[in-house]
Amino acid sequence: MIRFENVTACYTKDTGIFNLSFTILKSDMVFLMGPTGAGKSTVLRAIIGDIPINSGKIFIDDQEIPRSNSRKISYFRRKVGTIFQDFKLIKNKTVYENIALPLRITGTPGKIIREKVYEVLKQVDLTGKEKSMPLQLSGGEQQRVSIARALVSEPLVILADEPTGNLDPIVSDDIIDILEKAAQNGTTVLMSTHNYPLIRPRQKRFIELNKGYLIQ
Amino acid sequence: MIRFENVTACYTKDTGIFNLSFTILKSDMVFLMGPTGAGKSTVLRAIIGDIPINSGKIFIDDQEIPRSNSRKISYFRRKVGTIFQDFKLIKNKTVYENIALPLRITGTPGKIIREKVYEVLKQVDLTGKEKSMPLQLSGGEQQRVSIARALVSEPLVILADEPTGNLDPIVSDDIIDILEKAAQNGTTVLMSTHNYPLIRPRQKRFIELNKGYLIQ
Amino acid sequence: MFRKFIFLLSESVKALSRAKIPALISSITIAITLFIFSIAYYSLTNMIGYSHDFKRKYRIDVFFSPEVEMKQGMELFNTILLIDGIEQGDFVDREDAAVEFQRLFNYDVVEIIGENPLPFGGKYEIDKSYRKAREMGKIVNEIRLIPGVDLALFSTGLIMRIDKIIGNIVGIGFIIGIGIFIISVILVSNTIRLIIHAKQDDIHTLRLLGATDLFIKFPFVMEGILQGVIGAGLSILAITLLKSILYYILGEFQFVILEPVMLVSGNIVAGCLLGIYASYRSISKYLL
Amino acid sequence: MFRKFIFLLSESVKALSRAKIPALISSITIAITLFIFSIAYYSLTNMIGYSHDFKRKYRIDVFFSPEVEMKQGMELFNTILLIDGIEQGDFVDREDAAVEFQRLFNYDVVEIIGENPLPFGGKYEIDKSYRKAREMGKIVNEIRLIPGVDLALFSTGLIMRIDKIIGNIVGIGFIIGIGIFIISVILVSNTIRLIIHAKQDDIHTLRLLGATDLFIKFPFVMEGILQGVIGAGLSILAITLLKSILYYILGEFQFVILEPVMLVSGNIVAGCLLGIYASYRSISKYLL
Ligand SMILES: Nc1ncnc2c1ncn2[C@@H]1O[C@H](COP(=O)(O)OP(=O)(O)OP(=O)(O)O)[C@@H](O)[C@H]1O
Ligand SMILES: Nc1ncnc2c1ncn2[C@@H]1O[C@H](COP(=O)(O)OP(=O)(O)OP(=O)(O)O)[C@@H](O)[C@H]1O
Ligand SMILES: [Mg+2]
Ligand SMILES: [Mg+2]
Repeated sequence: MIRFENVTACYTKDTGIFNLSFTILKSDMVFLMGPTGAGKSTVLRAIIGDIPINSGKIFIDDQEIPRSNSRKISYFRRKVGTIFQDFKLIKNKTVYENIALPLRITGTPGKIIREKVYEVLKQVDLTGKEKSMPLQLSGGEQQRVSIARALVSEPLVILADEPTGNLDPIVSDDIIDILEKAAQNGTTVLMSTHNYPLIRPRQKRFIELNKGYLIQ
Repeated sequence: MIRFENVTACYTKDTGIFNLSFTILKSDMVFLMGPTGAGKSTVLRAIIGDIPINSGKIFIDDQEIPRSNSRKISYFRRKVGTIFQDFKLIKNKTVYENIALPLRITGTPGKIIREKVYEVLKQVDLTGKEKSMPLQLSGGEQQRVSIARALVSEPLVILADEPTGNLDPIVSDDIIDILEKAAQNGTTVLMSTHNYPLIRPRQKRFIELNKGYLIQ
Repeated sequence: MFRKFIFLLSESVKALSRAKIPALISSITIAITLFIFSIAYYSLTNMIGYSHDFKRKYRIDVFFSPEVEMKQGMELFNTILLIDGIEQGDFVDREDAAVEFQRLFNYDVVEIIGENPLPFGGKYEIDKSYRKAREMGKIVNEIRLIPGVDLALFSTGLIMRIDKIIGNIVGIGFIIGIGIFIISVILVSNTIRLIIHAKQDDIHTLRLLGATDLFIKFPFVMEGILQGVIGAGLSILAITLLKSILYYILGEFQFVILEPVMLVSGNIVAGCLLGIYASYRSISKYLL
Repeated sequence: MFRKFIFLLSESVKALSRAKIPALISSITIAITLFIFSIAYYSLTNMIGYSHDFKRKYRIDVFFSPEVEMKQGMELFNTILLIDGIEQGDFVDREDAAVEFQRLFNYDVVEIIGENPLPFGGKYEIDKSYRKAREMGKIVNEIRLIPGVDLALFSTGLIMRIDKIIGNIVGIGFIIGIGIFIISVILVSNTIRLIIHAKQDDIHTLRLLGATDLFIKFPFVMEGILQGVIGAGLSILAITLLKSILYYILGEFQFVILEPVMLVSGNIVAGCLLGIYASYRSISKYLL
C-alpha cells in the first residue's frame, strides 16, 4: 500500500510535485500518466527518499517513510524494487552481479542468489547475457537488466519508471505481464508511463499528473 | 546519402550486423525497425565509426567513411548529427553548453552559437531550461537536449537512435515532424525505432532488421 | 553476516583487478610513501652510524705531572677509571704519548723539540650517556682536582660542534618525519577520494538499492589494504634496486645493511595501516 | 581559431571551479611537490653554509727550522705565499704559536714543557679550488722542499673526513633531487590521469561529436597550468608558515634568508612547468 497525503516536493517554485494525495492498495497495479516533465519520476523518487519532501506525508503499508536516519532508510529501501528511468546499472559489474545486488545487500546465500537471478533472467529473456557488462548490451537489454534487478528480491512495492521506453511493443507487453503477475501475488506496483496505447487494453486504474498537479 | 555495401560488424560470432546492403538517398527519411537487440544501434554506431567494421564498406555522399586517421574521422563526424539512445550528455555542462558543443568544436563565433542554440531550444520546446544541468532534467527533457544538439549544426546526415523512447506521443510526433522537415531541407535522416504505431501514419520507407540481418 | 563479508571481500579483489588504473595509482602512491619512509629510516640509521664514528672523539686526555713516575702513574690512572662517566681507559707512557702525538698532528714531537717532553698520562672513553659537552666538562674538572694530575682536556670546540650538528639532524629529522607522514596520508586519501569521486554515481545507486554505510565503505577499506600490500611490494622492489645502484655508485662507503625481514615486514605492515587509515579518512570525509 | 582558443580557455577555468575536488587534489599534489622542492633547496643552501664553516679548517700550518730568525722567517713566509693554491697567510711568531697552540689543544705548551719550544712559522689559507685532500698534499710537499722549512702539515684525517661528508651530501642530494622530480611527475600525472579516467565517457562523447585531439587535450593542459599556479600559491603559504615555525623552535641557529621574490617566482614557474608536463604526459599516455 502506498499513500500520499498532501505531498509537496519541489526543485524550484514551479517545478516538482504539489499537494498530491492518493492511495494505492496492496496487490494493486496503478499507472502514473502524464506528459514529459509532468513530475512522474519525482513522485517515485519521493517514495524512495531520493529527494526530500517539503511538506505532507508518504506512507508505505501504514508506516511513514523514514527521512533522516540513514540506516532506517536503507532497510526501508530494501522492501522496494525500483526500475529507474535511466537504468542506474553499475558499469563495471556483470549483468549477473547487477541483478544480484539487492540480494547481496541483504546477505542472501550465494546458492539462493544464483537460483533467483537465473529465474528473473529467464523472465526478462536475457538468459545467456549474464556475463556481459552493461555497456555491451543494447538499450532494451539494459532496461531489462534494470527490470530484473527490481524483481529479484521479490519486494513489497515495485516502482517502475517508464520501464518500456527502450523496448519494442511485444517485449513491452511481456514486461507489463510480469509486473501484473507480481501485483497478483501481493506486490503493490506503481508504473509511470506516457505510452497510453500500451496500457489502454489493461483496464487498470491510472493517476494522471500535469505540471506537478494531480488531474482528477 | 548513406550506402552500406555488404557490411559486417560483429561483437561476437552471432551478435552484431551481418552482410548489410542498402542505400538511403539524400533528402530521404528512413526508419530502421527491429525488435530489441536487432542491431539498430550497431548500424548507427558503424556509420560514425564508433565500432570497427569487419568487412564491407559504408559510403556517405559517395565517400567511404574514414577509418584509421583520427583527424579525418573527426572532420567526418562533424557532418553527422547523432541522437544517441543513451543521450550522452556532458553531466557538468549546462543544457546551453551541451547543445552548443558541435558548434564550439567547429569554432563558430559566439553570437551565431547563441542564435542557433536558442532556435533549436525553441524547436524542442526547452526554452527556459538552458541554464539547467542535465541531471536536473526529466528523462524526456534530457532526450530533447540530445535531439537539439544533433540539430544545431545543421548536419548533412542525422542519425537518430530511438529518439522518442522517453517522450509522450504528442511530443514524439513533434520531434518526428522536425526530423521530417530537416529531410525536406536536404538532410539524410536515418531513425531507429520500434514504435511502429508512431511511424505508421508517416508512409515512409523503412529498413527492417532482425538478429543483425536485413529482412527483405 | 559472514556471507556478506565473503562477498564484499571478493568484490574488493575484483574491483582492484577491474578498475586497474585507479587501483594502480593508489598503490603507486603508497609505494612512493613507503619508499620515502624506508629511505629516511635507513638514512637515519646510516647517519647514526656516522655519528658513532664521530663519537669516538669523545675522549678525555689526561696528562700527569712531569714528576709522576710509572708506578704512581698507574695508581692515578686507576683512580680516574673509577669516576662516574668513564667507560674505559688506556694508560699512556711517554713513548705511547709521542706516537699518539705524531698520529694526531702528523709530526714528531721528539724531532721538533729534541727530547720527549711528554709526561705519563691516560686516554679515557666516556660512557654514552655522558657524551655531552657539559657532562664531559664536569668529569674533566673532577679529574683536574686529583693530586698528581697536571692537565685533563678534551677538544671542546669539536665536541660542541658535533653536539650541535646531531641536535640539528635529530630536530630536522623529526620535522621531516612528521611532514612525510602528513603528506603521505593526504596523498593516499586524496587518491582514494578521487576514486570515490569517480564512483559516486554507483554509490548513489547502491544507496537507492538499500545498501548500508558499511556495505558501501567496506570495499574501499579493503581496496586500501590491498593497495597497501601492493604498494609495499613495489616499494620493497624499488629499495632493493636503489640499494644496488648506491652500492654501484658509492661503493667505497660503508652502508648499514638492510635487514630483509625488517624491510619486508615493516613495509607491508606500514602499507596496510596507511591504506586503511587513508581510505577510512577519505571515506568518512566524502561519503557522509 | 582564436575564438576556439578563448572558448577552450574559459572552459578550463569553469572545469576547475566546477569539478572542485579533483582540481583541488591535483593542486595539493603540486603544492606538496613544490614544498618538498623548496625545502630541499633551502636545506641544501643551509648545508652549504654549514660546510663553509668547516672549510675554514682548510689551512696549512708551516713551522720553520728552529734556527730561522725573524727576518729570514718573513722572507720564507713570503716565498710560500707565492705558491699556487695559497690564498692568503698569516705570519706566526713564537708567542702567536703558543697562543694558537693553547686555543687548539686547550693547554699551554709553555706550562707543560717549561719553555716555548715553538719556532716561527705561518698559517696559510687554501684557495677554494685547491680544497681537496690530494691538492693540499701536493702544496704541502712543495712547501716542505723549501730550505728553512722544517715542517708543513695539515690535519689530513679531518679534511679527508669532511671531503667524504660533503661528497656524500652532494651525492645523496643529487639522488634525492632526481627522486623527488620523478616522484612529483608520477604523482601529478597520476592525479590528472585519474581525472581523465573519471571523464572518459565525456571524452568519448566529444570524440563522437567530431572534436579533434587538440580540442580534447587543451582543457587538461590548461587545467594543469592553473593547478600549477594554485599549487604554487599553496606551497608558498606553507613554506612561509614553516619558516616561522622553524624560527620559533630553532631560533638559536642561523638560517639562510628566504628571498621572497625568488621563492614566489621560482615556485610559480616550477608549478606551471610541472602542471604542463604532468598533464601532457598523462594525456598522451591515456588519451591516445
Ligand atoms: N534535480 C532537479 N533539479 C531541478 N529540477 C528538476 C530536477 N529533476 C527534475 N526537475 C524538473 O522537474 C520537472 C518534473 O520532472 P520529472 O523528472 O518528475 O518529470 P517526468 O514526469 O518524469 O518526465 P519524463 O516523462 O520526461 O521523465 C521537470 O520540469 C524537470 O525539469
Ligand atoms: N559493445 C558490445 N559488446 C558486445 N555485444 C554488444 C555490444 N553492443 C551491443 N551488443 C550486442 O549486439 C546486439 C545488437 O545490439 P544493438 O545495440 O545494435 O541493438 P538494438 O537494435 O539497438 O536494440 P535496442 O532496441 O534494444 O536498443 C545485442 O544483442 C547486444 O547485446
Ligand atoms: Mg521521468
Ligand atoms: Mg539500440
